[in-house]
Amino acid sequence: MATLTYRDALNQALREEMQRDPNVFLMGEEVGVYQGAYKVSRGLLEEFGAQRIVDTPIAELGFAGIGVGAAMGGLRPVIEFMTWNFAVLALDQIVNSAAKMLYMSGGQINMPIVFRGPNGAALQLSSQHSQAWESWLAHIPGLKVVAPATPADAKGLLKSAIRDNNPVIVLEGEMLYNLKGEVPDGEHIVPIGRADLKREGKDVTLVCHSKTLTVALKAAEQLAEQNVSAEVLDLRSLRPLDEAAILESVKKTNRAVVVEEGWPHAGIGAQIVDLIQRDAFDDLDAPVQRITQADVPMPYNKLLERAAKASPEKVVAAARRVLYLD
Amino acid sequence: MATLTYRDALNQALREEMQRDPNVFLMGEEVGVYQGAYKVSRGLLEEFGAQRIVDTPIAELGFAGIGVGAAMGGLRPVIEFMTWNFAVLALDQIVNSAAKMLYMSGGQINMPIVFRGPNGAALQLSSQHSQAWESWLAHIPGLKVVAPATPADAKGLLKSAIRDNNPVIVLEGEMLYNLKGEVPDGEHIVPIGRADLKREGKDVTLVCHSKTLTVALKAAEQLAEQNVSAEVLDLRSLRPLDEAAILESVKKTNRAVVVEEGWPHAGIGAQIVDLIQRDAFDDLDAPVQRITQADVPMPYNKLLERAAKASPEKVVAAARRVLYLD
Amino acid sequence: MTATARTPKQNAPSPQQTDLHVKMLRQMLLIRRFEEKAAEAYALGKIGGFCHLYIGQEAVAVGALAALRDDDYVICSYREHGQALIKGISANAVMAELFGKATGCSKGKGGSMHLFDAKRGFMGGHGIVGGHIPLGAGLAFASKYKGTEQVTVCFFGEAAVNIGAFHETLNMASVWKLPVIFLCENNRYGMGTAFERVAAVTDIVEHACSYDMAAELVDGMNVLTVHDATRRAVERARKQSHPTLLEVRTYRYMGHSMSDPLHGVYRTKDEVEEQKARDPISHLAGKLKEDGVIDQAALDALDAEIHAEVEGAVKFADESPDPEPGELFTDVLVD
Amino acid sequence: MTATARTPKQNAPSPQQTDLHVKMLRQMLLIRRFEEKAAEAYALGKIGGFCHLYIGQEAVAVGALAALRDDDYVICSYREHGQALIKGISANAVMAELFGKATGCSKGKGGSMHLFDAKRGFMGGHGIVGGHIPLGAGLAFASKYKGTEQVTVCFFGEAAVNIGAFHETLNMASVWKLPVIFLCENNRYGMGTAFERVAAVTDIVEHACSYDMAAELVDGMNVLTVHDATRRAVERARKQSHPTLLEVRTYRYMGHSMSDPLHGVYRTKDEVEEQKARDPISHLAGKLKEDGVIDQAALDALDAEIHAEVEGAVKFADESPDPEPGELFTDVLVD
Ligand SMILES: Cc1ncc(C[n+]2csc(CCOP(=O)(O)OP(=O)(O)O)c2C)c(N)n1
Ligand SMILES: Cc1ncc(C[n+]2csc(CCOP(=O)(O)OP(=O)(O)O)c2C)c(N)n1
Ligand SMILES: [Mg+2]
Ligand SMILES: [Mg+2]
Repeated sequence: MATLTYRDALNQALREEMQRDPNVFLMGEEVGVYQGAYKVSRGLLEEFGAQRIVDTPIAELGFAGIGVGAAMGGLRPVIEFMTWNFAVLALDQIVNSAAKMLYMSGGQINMPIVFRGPNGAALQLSSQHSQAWESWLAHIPGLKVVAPATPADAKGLLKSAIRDNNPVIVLEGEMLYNLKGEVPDGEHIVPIGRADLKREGKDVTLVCHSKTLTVALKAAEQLAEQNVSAEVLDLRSLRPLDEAAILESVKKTNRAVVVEEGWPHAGIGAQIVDLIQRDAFDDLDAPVQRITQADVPMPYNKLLERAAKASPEKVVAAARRVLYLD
Repeated sequence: MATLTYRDALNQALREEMQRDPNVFLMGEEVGVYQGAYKVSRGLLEEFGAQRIVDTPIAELGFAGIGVGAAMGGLRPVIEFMTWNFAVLALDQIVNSAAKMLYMSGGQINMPIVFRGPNGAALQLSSQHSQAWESWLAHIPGLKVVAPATPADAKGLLKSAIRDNNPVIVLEGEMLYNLKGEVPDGEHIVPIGRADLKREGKDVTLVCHSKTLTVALKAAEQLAEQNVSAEVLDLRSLRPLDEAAILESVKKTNRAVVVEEGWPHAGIGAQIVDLIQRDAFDDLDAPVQRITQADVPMPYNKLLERAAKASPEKVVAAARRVLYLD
Repeated sequence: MTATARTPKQNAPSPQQTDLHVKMLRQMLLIRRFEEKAAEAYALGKIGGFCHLYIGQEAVAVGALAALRDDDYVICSYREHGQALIKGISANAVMAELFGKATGCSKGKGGSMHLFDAKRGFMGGHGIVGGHIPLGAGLAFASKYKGTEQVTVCFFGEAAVNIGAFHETLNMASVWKLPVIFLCENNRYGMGTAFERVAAVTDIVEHACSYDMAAELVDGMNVLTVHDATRRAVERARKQSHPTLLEVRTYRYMGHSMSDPLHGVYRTKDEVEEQKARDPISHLAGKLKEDGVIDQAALDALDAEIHAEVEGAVKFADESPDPEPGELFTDVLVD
Repeated sequence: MTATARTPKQNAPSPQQTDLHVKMLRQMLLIRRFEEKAAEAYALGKIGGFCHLYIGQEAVAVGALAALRDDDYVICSYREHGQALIKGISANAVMAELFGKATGCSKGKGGSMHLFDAKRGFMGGHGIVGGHIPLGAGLAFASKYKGTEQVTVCFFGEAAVNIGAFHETLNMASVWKLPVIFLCENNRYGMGTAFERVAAVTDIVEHACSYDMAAELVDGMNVLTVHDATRRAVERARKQSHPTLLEVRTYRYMGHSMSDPLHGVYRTKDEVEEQKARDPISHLAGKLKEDGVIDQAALDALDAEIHAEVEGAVKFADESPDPEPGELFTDVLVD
């Protein structure tokens, strides 16, 4: 077990899977010569050569589609979007080609492809560069969607994604790349579709994923100081959702706050609320609350940006509300 | 008051608004010479000429962006997507340009643009041509999203959309174009953001929009035969949502079923459930149920397709469930 | 770079060539008769949704596919019945797919626009204009990566040239030297829009210059010309791993899809009739008769045989079962 | 169609021309000094996010904008500080925007990548590569529709030529004869990628052929050349409503954005130094000195004046207030 950054954990997963399977290749903008816009692919061009580490032009729709075609031809492409903000140009290929190929071919064509890259707001990148796409992507049948929050989960989920025979969306946190944590060496696999209890508690469940794990953990600490015992459930996968884990926790705590990075309206958090109220209705002692990004395009100004984002303070306030403490 | 099809009601709205304001123009594939793929623009080329009824190449991203630019230049574009399935290629322009321009310019640049066209499944068009995009579009701050279910609402909402100084998404129902109904002549405006009670009831609220209004109304009839009085609330606008109308109805009936055309996971229906459980928690006598499209790409086969869609039978079953009748 | 129409050399055909010509005649007839039956079945409500017929364009699929190896890839737009039949999917399996039956080549889930037979290298019909162009380049990327010397032919209509995916893909295919043939079937119309109304330059081969790509302008009403040009492009792809852009000039006799009018307001009936005078099937049949390869009786017999085949396909499709209800939920993900 | 580099005729400059040249020198210096200050402020953490400097490319914005009327439109990518300053936004308002202040030209909500001044026809900085190219055509569409004879200049980098939006837009601009100038600043790199590594054809003017569009290849290190070429294009747009593609060869001295290395692994330090020897400001200053229009003292005075202006801008930005907290929720929709 080594201490690695989230970035290096992803790098390790890529390297190990490329060593294991010659059909795995990485394609995207700046992944080769430049070593990756966020250096996730550092060293890979040198190790695997230009056939397997493919620098592309700025043509998200085109290279996403070339990836899908390569998967149809038997390869296992890993397509890096410099950020998911730019992947909006490639959604046709993700939704209409990757997600539907198996179904519309009557089960003939597998789609072992990974689309990955940083998702969500970093710092002061303003409205066009600060979007969290999980709610859109998780909406689509035929995809799997994961959003690791820790270096270990980043490695384990990316390895699972690459080995999966279905299209898997890997949402990385741009703000998480420098996060350090223990990462098991070698064969460390985190199964897709399994949530992880990152902190146990009994009074309220904080449901989170990706960057909001840190927010939830900080909130849980603050709540502990206020004698509230918060359980922190890291979803890790957004499609499929680990419904059992969510329900189990809520049935124990009887209260929940869902924290997500994206916008509120028809966000993934709403789906979690829908699940809880439907399948744990009689266990709920208070309406589920949500903390999301403010329902506005992301502003540039630092203070406004901070105010727009989910924060421990907002989560604490929501937790106190579901506990009727205020 | 005349009886018009939904198609002709839209046509009338377009014609009247183009007569009223010379800055309104219509752009899209086949809108001119061909008179519209679904004939919504029939006769408009003859009346307004090729400068104002603009046939485009197949270039959704490009002409959506040209529309946005034209709005920046002071015009009021109406951009027709032959269907919303193809608009997935234009989402960058809708989300990054149209929805954010006002915000990122610090309030300088208004965006009086309408994006419209048929949304959702018709009959046996298979997976790439049968998508309902309301959940994605309603997710985006900076947009308004409407989805009329009747000819009168189609006319009134399209007129409102064209006069609005914000980008408005008009989701038309491909299966609704031939639907007939009474439509007020001339100045008939339906305000954006206002739901409409299409049937009063007291036992359960059926929340619906666009094509699912018909489904909900049929379900309400069947329920009436079973001595259940269902209220049918047609949302009409999905962003902003008429939260007050939803809550008012649920506070009366204490039970709700949300019916939507799209996929379940992070669908717009989940947002409605979130609202209801949060703001009408103590009024709810049963968890809210949802009826959506099956969580699969749309199959071609007629029977499978039928099974995938929301139906009155499914709504009736859900209503009975929230009433604990089964 | 070459961008000129070429005609094959007029030598006396060898016996192998003659066999090939007869085979191509049979294939074009099969498509024609199949599509006619499909139109009938559509009118009877046995086929639903969109159904885009290939009548008039038969020489393109037939000529091009005759230049391929069995393991080469073909990928198409939604107007792909012809290519599917020639790539080796049985008329039964194609018709059954149009009928939405479990015995269809996509198990009834895809329909007319999404015919697939991965084992035969038929990588689908696709419904978003231009959306399958990168997929074609991706198939070629995979072949090159694995060193299989397979060639991919990607068919699309001229209207797809106006969409971004075409340009992004041609650039990458050229930079990476992918063994792919971009075969543009220029039938002059995208739905009801004449190409010259929406394209600044109407010679599609011109676009090859911007991507430093080999290109050829081809008469698509002559199956032999199509075959020759495709053979040159296949050689370029297989031997040198170089992409080619083929612009094949053809014509669609029917409406854009079954729900559209035959000529409508965007073209005249006369224009359609004029084009029919250049019919690729009559043209080849005439040549073969002239050359004494077949006579009218043989032609009639061939036609009768094909008629029987497509009638059989309709019967097969008709009698085949719908997919099981549970099929709604399968094939969303594999395990 | 023309696709050749032209040099302006070498006549003795008129007094008006001389005034213009001095003005252009001043403008280039303003950009240079402004960007240097911005780099300092970035290092101090006063500017956040991405910040793409224009140093080295000043001749392009200055030469091009000198050919415009005040009511013409300019629209840019995220590398737009230079154009914003020359289109008439004060250094104060631009710097304040970089600082995220309420007094910024986008009220602190846009930042470096989204400078706007609609009243002055500066229609933004945009962050998605290629995304603003259709917007530029749309502005021109509006001007033509209303008959205002405004011209739109749309600036973008060479890497944007590989993306679909560029092609879709050029085609429509040509078909509809829109009064727009597509001005490609070819600085040879998109982030860390040399253009020739990702483009099959590296002469961007070549693309004009596919769209039957006028085009010109321009030396972007010479402000006079840029000005001349743009004047020709503006005339074509204003008088004939014809679009033009200008490929302006230039060079960026700094890293792609403030967070990127100065040259990195993708180009050598030597290459950067070589290019600096062609500096557009030194070039024009040298010429004006040679022609006796200005002397070193005047130049020093000018520079000092500009220094004071940008120092003032930093002070203004520093002392300006942040937006009110409530601003988070305004400007999402208008009433
Ligand atoms: C992106 C997209 N836009 C619009 C459509 C609707 N549409 C289907 S086919 C077609 C015309 C295509 O013409 P062309 O590419 O010339 O092919 P042809 O039908 O002539 O074979 C259109 C507009 C679509 N399927 N995809
Ligand atoms: C669609 C899209 N993909 C990727 C990016 C990330 N990105 C920002 S600038 C840039 C390079 C652009 O280079 P070029 O167009 O030559 O302009 P320059 O920066 O040289 O001015 C990239 C890849 C983006 N903003 N948009
Ligand atoms: Mg065509
Ligand atoms: Mg560049």
